[in-house]
Amino acid sequence: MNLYPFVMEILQVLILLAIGPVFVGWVRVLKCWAQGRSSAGLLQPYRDLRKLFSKDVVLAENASWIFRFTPYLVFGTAVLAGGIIPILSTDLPLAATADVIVLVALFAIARFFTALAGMDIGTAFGGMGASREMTVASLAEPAMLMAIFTMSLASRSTSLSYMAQLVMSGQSVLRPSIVFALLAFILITLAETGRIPVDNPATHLELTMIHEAMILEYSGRHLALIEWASMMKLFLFTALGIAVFAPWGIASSADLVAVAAALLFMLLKLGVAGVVLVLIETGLAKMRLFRLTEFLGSAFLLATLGMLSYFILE
Amino acid sequence: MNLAVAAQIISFLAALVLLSAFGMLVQRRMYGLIHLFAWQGLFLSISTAVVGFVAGKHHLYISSVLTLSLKVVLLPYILHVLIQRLKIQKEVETVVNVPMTMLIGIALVIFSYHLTAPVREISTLVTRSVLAIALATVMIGLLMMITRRHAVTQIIGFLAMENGLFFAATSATYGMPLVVELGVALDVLIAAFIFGIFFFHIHTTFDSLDVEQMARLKEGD
Amino acid sequence: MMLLILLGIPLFAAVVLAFVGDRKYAAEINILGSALNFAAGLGLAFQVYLEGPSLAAGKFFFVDAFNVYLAVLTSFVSMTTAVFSRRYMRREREHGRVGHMGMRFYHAMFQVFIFAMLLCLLTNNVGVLWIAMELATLSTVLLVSLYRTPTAIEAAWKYFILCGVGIAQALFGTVLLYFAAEKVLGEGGEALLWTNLSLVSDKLEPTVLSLAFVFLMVGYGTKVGLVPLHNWLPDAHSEGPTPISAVLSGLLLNVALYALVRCKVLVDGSTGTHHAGDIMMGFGLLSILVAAFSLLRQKDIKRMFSYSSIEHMGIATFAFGLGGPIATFGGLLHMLVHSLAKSSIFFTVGHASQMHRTQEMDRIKGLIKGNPLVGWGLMFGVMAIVGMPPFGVFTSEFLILTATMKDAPLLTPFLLLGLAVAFAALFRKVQPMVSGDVPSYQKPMTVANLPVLLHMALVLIIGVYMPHFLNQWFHTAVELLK
Amino acid sequence: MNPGPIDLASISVIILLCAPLLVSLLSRSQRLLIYSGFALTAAASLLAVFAGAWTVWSGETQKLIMLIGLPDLPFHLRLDPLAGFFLVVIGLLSFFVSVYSIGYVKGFLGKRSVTSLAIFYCLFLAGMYMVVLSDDALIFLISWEVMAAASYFLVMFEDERIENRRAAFLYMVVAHVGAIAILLSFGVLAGLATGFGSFSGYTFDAMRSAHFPTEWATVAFLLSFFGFAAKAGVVPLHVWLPEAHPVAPSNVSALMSGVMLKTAIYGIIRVTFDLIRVFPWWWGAIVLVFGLVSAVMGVLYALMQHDLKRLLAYHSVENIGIILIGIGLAMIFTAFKLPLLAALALTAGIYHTLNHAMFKGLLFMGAGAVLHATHERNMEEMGGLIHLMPWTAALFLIGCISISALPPFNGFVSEWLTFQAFLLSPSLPSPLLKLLIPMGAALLALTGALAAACFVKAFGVTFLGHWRGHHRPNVREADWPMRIGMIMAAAACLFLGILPTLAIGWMDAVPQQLIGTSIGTSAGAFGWMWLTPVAYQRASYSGPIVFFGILGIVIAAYLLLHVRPGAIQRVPIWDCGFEKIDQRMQYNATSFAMPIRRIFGFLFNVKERVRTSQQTVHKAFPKKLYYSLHVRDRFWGWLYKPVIAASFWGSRKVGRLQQGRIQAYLIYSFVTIIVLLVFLR
Repeated sequence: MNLYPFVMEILQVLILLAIGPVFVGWVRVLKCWAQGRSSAGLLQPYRDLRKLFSKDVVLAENASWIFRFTPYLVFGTAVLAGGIIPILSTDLPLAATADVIVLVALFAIARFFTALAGMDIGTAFGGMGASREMTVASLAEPAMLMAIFTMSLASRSTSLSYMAQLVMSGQSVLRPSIVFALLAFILITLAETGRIPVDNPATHLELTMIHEAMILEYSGRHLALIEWASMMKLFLFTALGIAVFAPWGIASSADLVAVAAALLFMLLKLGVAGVVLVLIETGLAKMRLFRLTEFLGSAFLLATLGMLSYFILE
Repeated sequence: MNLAVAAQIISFLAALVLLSAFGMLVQRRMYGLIHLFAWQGLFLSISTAVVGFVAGKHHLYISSVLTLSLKVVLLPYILHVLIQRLKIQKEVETVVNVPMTMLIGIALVIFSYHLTAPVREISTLVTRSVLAIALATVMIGLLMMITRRHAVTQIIGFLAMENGLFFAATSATYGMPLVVELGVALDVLIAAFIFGIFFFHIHTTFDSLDVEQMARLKEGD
Repeated sequence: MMLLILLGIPLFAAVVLAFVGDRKYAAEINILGSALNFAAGLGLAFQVYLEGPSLAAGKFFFVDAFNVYLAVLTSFVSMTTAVFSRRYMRREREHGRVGHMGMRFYHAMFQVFIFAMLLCLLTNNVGVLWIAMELATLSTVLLVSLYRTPTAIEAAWKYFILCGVGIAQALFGTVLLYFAAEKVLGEGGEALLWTNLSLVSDKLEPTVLSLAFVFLMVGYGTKVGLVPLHNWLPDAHSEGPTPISAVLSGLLLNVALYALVRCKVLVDGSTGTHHAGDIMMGFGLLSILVAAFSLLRQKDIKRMFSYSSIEHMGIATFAFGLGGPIATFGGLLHMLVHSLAKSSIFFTVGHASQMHRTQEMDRIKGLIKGNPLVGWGLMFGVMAIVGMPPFGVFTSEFLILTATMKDAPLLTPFLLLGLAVAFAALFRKVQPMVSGDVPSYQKPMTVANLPVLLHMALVLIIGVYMPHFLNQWFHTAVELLK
Repeated sequence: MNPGPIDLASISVIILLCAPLLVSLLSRSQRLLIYSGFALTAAASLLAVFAGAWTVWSGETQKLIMLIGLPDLPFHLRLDPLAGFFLVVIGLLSFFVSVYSIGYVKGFLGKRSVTSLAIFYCLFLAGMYMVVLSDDALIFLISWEVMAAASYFLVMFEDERIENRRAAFLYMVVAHVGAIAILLSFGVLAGLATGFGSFSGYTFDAMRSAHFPTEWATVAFLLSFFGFAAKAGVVPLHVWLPEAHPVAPSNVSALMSGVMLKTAIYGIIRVTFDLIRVFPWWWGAIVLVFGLVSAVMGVLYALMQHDLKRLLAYHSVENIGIILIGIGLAMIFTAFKLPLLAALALTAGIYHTLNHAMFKGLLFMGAGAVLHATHERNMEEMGGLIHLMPWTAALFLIGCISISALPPFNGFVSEWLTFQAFLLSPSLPSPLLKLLIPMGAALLALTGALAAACFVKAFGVTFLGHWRGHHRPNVREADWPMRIGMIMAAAACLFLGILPTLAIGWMDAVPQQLIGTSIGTSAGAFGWMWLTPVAYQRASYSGPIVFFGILGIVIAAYLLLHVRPGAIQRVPIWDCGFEKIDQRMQYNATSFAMPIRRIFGFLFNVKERVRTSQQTVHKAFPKKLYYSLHVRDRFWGWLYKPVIAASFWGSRKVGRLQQGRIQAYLIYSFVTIIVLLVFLR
């Protein structure tokens, strides 16, 4: 048997672990530039993580096993997802493990446990964060599914690698349905990864934070794992978008040149994605919680429009 | 005598029966009612006898005698005694809206005539036209029970209905089988005793025989 | 022969009880008489089962598949009622609601009533049928007013007058029937014999018979308690002593319906149309609906169950009106199971109201805890009567409803409405009575549990396993009533 | 003759029917009664499971005609794969619950006699088995109503409480009305099968072999769907369900929610796919729409509850909706002659039926354990139970994950299959459906996400945080029988989630029987590890890898991070410098659901009142604030109230007839005669 796919698999996971923090660093750097501040450099996230890992854990009195189990689970789902999404190559042994829907569900279980952990310690903050997080998620889900549905219409499949291959094989050039789906996907990504305007990862202001409120009581390696996982999550969603909407360059054949090219392409695309993200984040302001219905509603609308235009125009 | 005469006699008696029925419908005083009732019974028994004679049905004589003894003698007597006992001979009952009642009665006569027309078509008996009268008598008896509010009058109305029925039984169809007529008579007799008992119960419980008071049992709101 | 014994026993018992009816052992005599009567009934049934229909006393009495099961049913229920009334009436007497004369009268009249009903069922002569029916009325009138309370007397009076008037109409109908019959069969007793009439029914004059049927319908319909001729029924059934209510609801209504159905067969045979059936269906449906909605606001327990009797008579009438093998089968079955279930309900109701010294449903509580037999008996009785499986009432309603769905689908919504409302109404009232804790004023008492158990067992068995001979009778009856 | 599955099944039914006798004999010694009675039901259930599994495995059909019943219509029994499958569903959960009951029912000892509970429990199980076994209209309805009546008495068990009586009554009425509707629909079918010349038309065989004109078939379908929907608690007929299920003893509510509702699903499948067989596509559309509405409304109302068992009951409404979605899609695909897709959708539906039975049973058992320990159903008074009852907490959590459709547990697989069925809808010929059905998919996604939110709330408020109540009862962990019951259910959830390929391959016979094709071959094409419903290129899922992958990574990470022993110090929670923080300040069920209540408020009947106490120094600083919130089910006001009012109005009107004056009565009969005579002329 040829080891190539397994090598690829491991390579992907390593890239995920490695580049996740860098990507976040890249976004921060861009942001600093955009806001005219001087940045801490691309590798600052690494330093943060190292600091956290070396610290001791301080645990609330009545934190149960759920509170301690959650960080590992969140981390685990992120890593597993990294093994499934075609980042470098579409020819992965684990690719068949999950299609898009399962992938979404993987992130959902991570969210589920994070919310439970938020309620575990019994502060008002944790509950508040959990409640808001689940609300946002429940609003994002339908839009997410419509986007997936539209894509699977074009590429008669929900299996990621096949979607990617179909788009790459080029018979789907610029289609209105895919454009709409892409827009919807971007909005949803903002919501899922807790970026402005839905949530602000940088704030610890009581009334605005969502994700941060849940993990407020975490410290030490637990916090490190969660932070790392969320960095990977941002990376993964970007990679997901790339794999579905702009997979050009992802290697499908087994030769190192292609893989190297794929790596290059990926970095390029990530850079662009970071720019887009920063443009959005600097352009918009954090929304009130109850305006999110409009935000995610419009995401749903876009996805539906994509679906309709597929049936009507194509 | 020949059939024609007999038919005339019977029709005449029928007319008298009907007349007495109407009389009862508007009669206010107790005694008057009872007498009218007795008269009706008398006409009934005579006509029965005539029919029996004409048709040569001898068991009709028996039923005629039965009628005479029951409807003319016994029942009026019982009623009489009851009225004496209950000391209500003086009572005069108000009959609401006599002309209206009369009109309804006449309408009933017409109706029953119209109703029994087909029967008259197919019947071959001399007495066939009597059926309408009988039915009318029954209906008028019922009407009387509806319009009156005194227990005794209701009973008399009831008995008048029975008369109508009997009339139908004897005249319209030369008499039912004897056993049936005997049975009917027996039932009437028992009924007589029962309402006799009832009058006392009602009178003792409600100290009057006005059935209007007996409206306790209803679906209250 | 058996038949004459069956008729003779109650008469004899009546005569005896008329003299000793107030003694201590009167109740036992009553039970004995009814038991013998039931034995005779079984004998008759056996005879019919072996030899098929037969005549007796010349052609005066006859027994066929239709009336034999009703006769047996009548003798059976009268026996169980006698057993029940032993304790019940003793208790009533202790409460001083009835005196010596009352007891004598009660026992004698009870037997006379049984006799009248059996005569109704077994006579071959349509005229005598009428007489017996009147006799049955008269014999119960004074039983209804046994307690001498104003309401009792009022109820009895209404019963007397309304049924008298109704039955008078029936007589007129009978006269017309005879009028038509004598054309074909010649004069005399022969012309009123059912066995002869049924043979020549197609030769009878249709116009006369359809006229006659109107009067028979109104007449016997009054006794069946069909809306709008029903008004006497709730009063009479709720004011009399409970054993009488049981036999009135359980048996008399059946007998009246029996008479009606017999007449309907003749009329159908002669007219060849379905008019009679339509009329019966109309009455039945009206009765179901009115009774169901009346059930909803009852306060008096016995009154409520008498309304439910109206409803069920409506169902049976509707079934016979609908015709067809399945519906008729259902109708026959319904008469049987309803009378069993309803009488057992009245037994439990009697005990319940004696335990609480009231018929007000709001004051009756905690029966299951207070007296399991009465409580569960009432509960299951009601479940049976509202047509819950596995009780027999369900089977009959099942057959009737499905048949309706086939033959008159447009009527099913009304049936559905009626049954649903009746169900809700009964459960709404019964549930609080059986459940909950025992109220302070509830007096424990020894109850006659044999009748209830016997009836419920029978209803249950018929529901899941109908014996073969019964099935056979029903089928012959269905053939008869075509 | 060697005994076949159907003999085993009927034996288990007979055992259950005879058990009440034994129970009533033992009513003297209650403890013995509990052990023997529930052991007996457990044994009978196992027998039924075995029979059902055997039938589905072999895929063959057996019939049995009993000696009882009407002489012309003896009871027909039939055990085909469909019946076998539901037999397994019912039997499996009732086995778990019977074991659980041994522990749970002991809680009543000394308080009240449990004889009636045991008796009706047996009858209830017997009724459910007979429903799926019966093969003619009469026995079907008899067992249907026996089931209803038995469960009615079980709901009534603690009958001194007024709400029990009210709920039981409501339940009974709805159930019975539904039963009459089903009866009528059988009437239509039987009448069309063979006229009413004979009784043979009532057998299902006659109906199968008959051909029905569309309009009559539609009448039959609508009637039966109404009846079954009333039983399954489909919106808007669902109102009785959240009343009745919570007040019953918890082992019974587990059975009612877990499997009794499924008998209605069975009925729908049986009538449409097996008896009528040929139907237009819009029947499926009806089922689909009702399913969607039930799913969304069910979960939204569930979010508003703070009574744990009520919440679970509303989730039954939701899950029944999801099952109906699958069935509706299957009907649409069948009508459009797309058997493969129909098989997929149907498999999704029945697989969710099985899964829901497992996790809803588990959840109700957990709720029962909590109730048993705290005597409290209101979540606002709970919290922190995970420390006191770790077993129950862990097992309940598994139930929560499963019902929230999260991998790798079973709820996810069936919802995923349903999604796949949705995603295949573009292959339908009708353009309108192409456009509309995806919306349904979106609604399903919404449902799933809301369910997750709801169970974060349920688990978080009940088991996590601090105890919220004022007085803290001495809570003890559930005893072993209860735990074993729950553990088995949880194991089933995990198995069905990780190895769906085996389960689907097993239940293949059902779509094979009903539709003629099955997805077993394609679904298991790549071995037990990969579930590929239609084709490998289309979509795939591997439960084992997800489960063991996550597990492996978690363990690995844990070990890596613990090579260097890091001290963990426990400290009080951070109170933002505000010393007087107490457990009443935690988020509770109401506050958790607040954002969603705001967003979907228009769907509820919300009464929210804030009152400040009178003696306030300044209206800006009141001493006390009183907050009251009532969320009522709109359908009570929309559907039930009007019906009740109308019937009482009717009865008032009818009451006028009986107005007491004898003259009036005489007039009635007088008029009747006149009218009849006129009518006759």
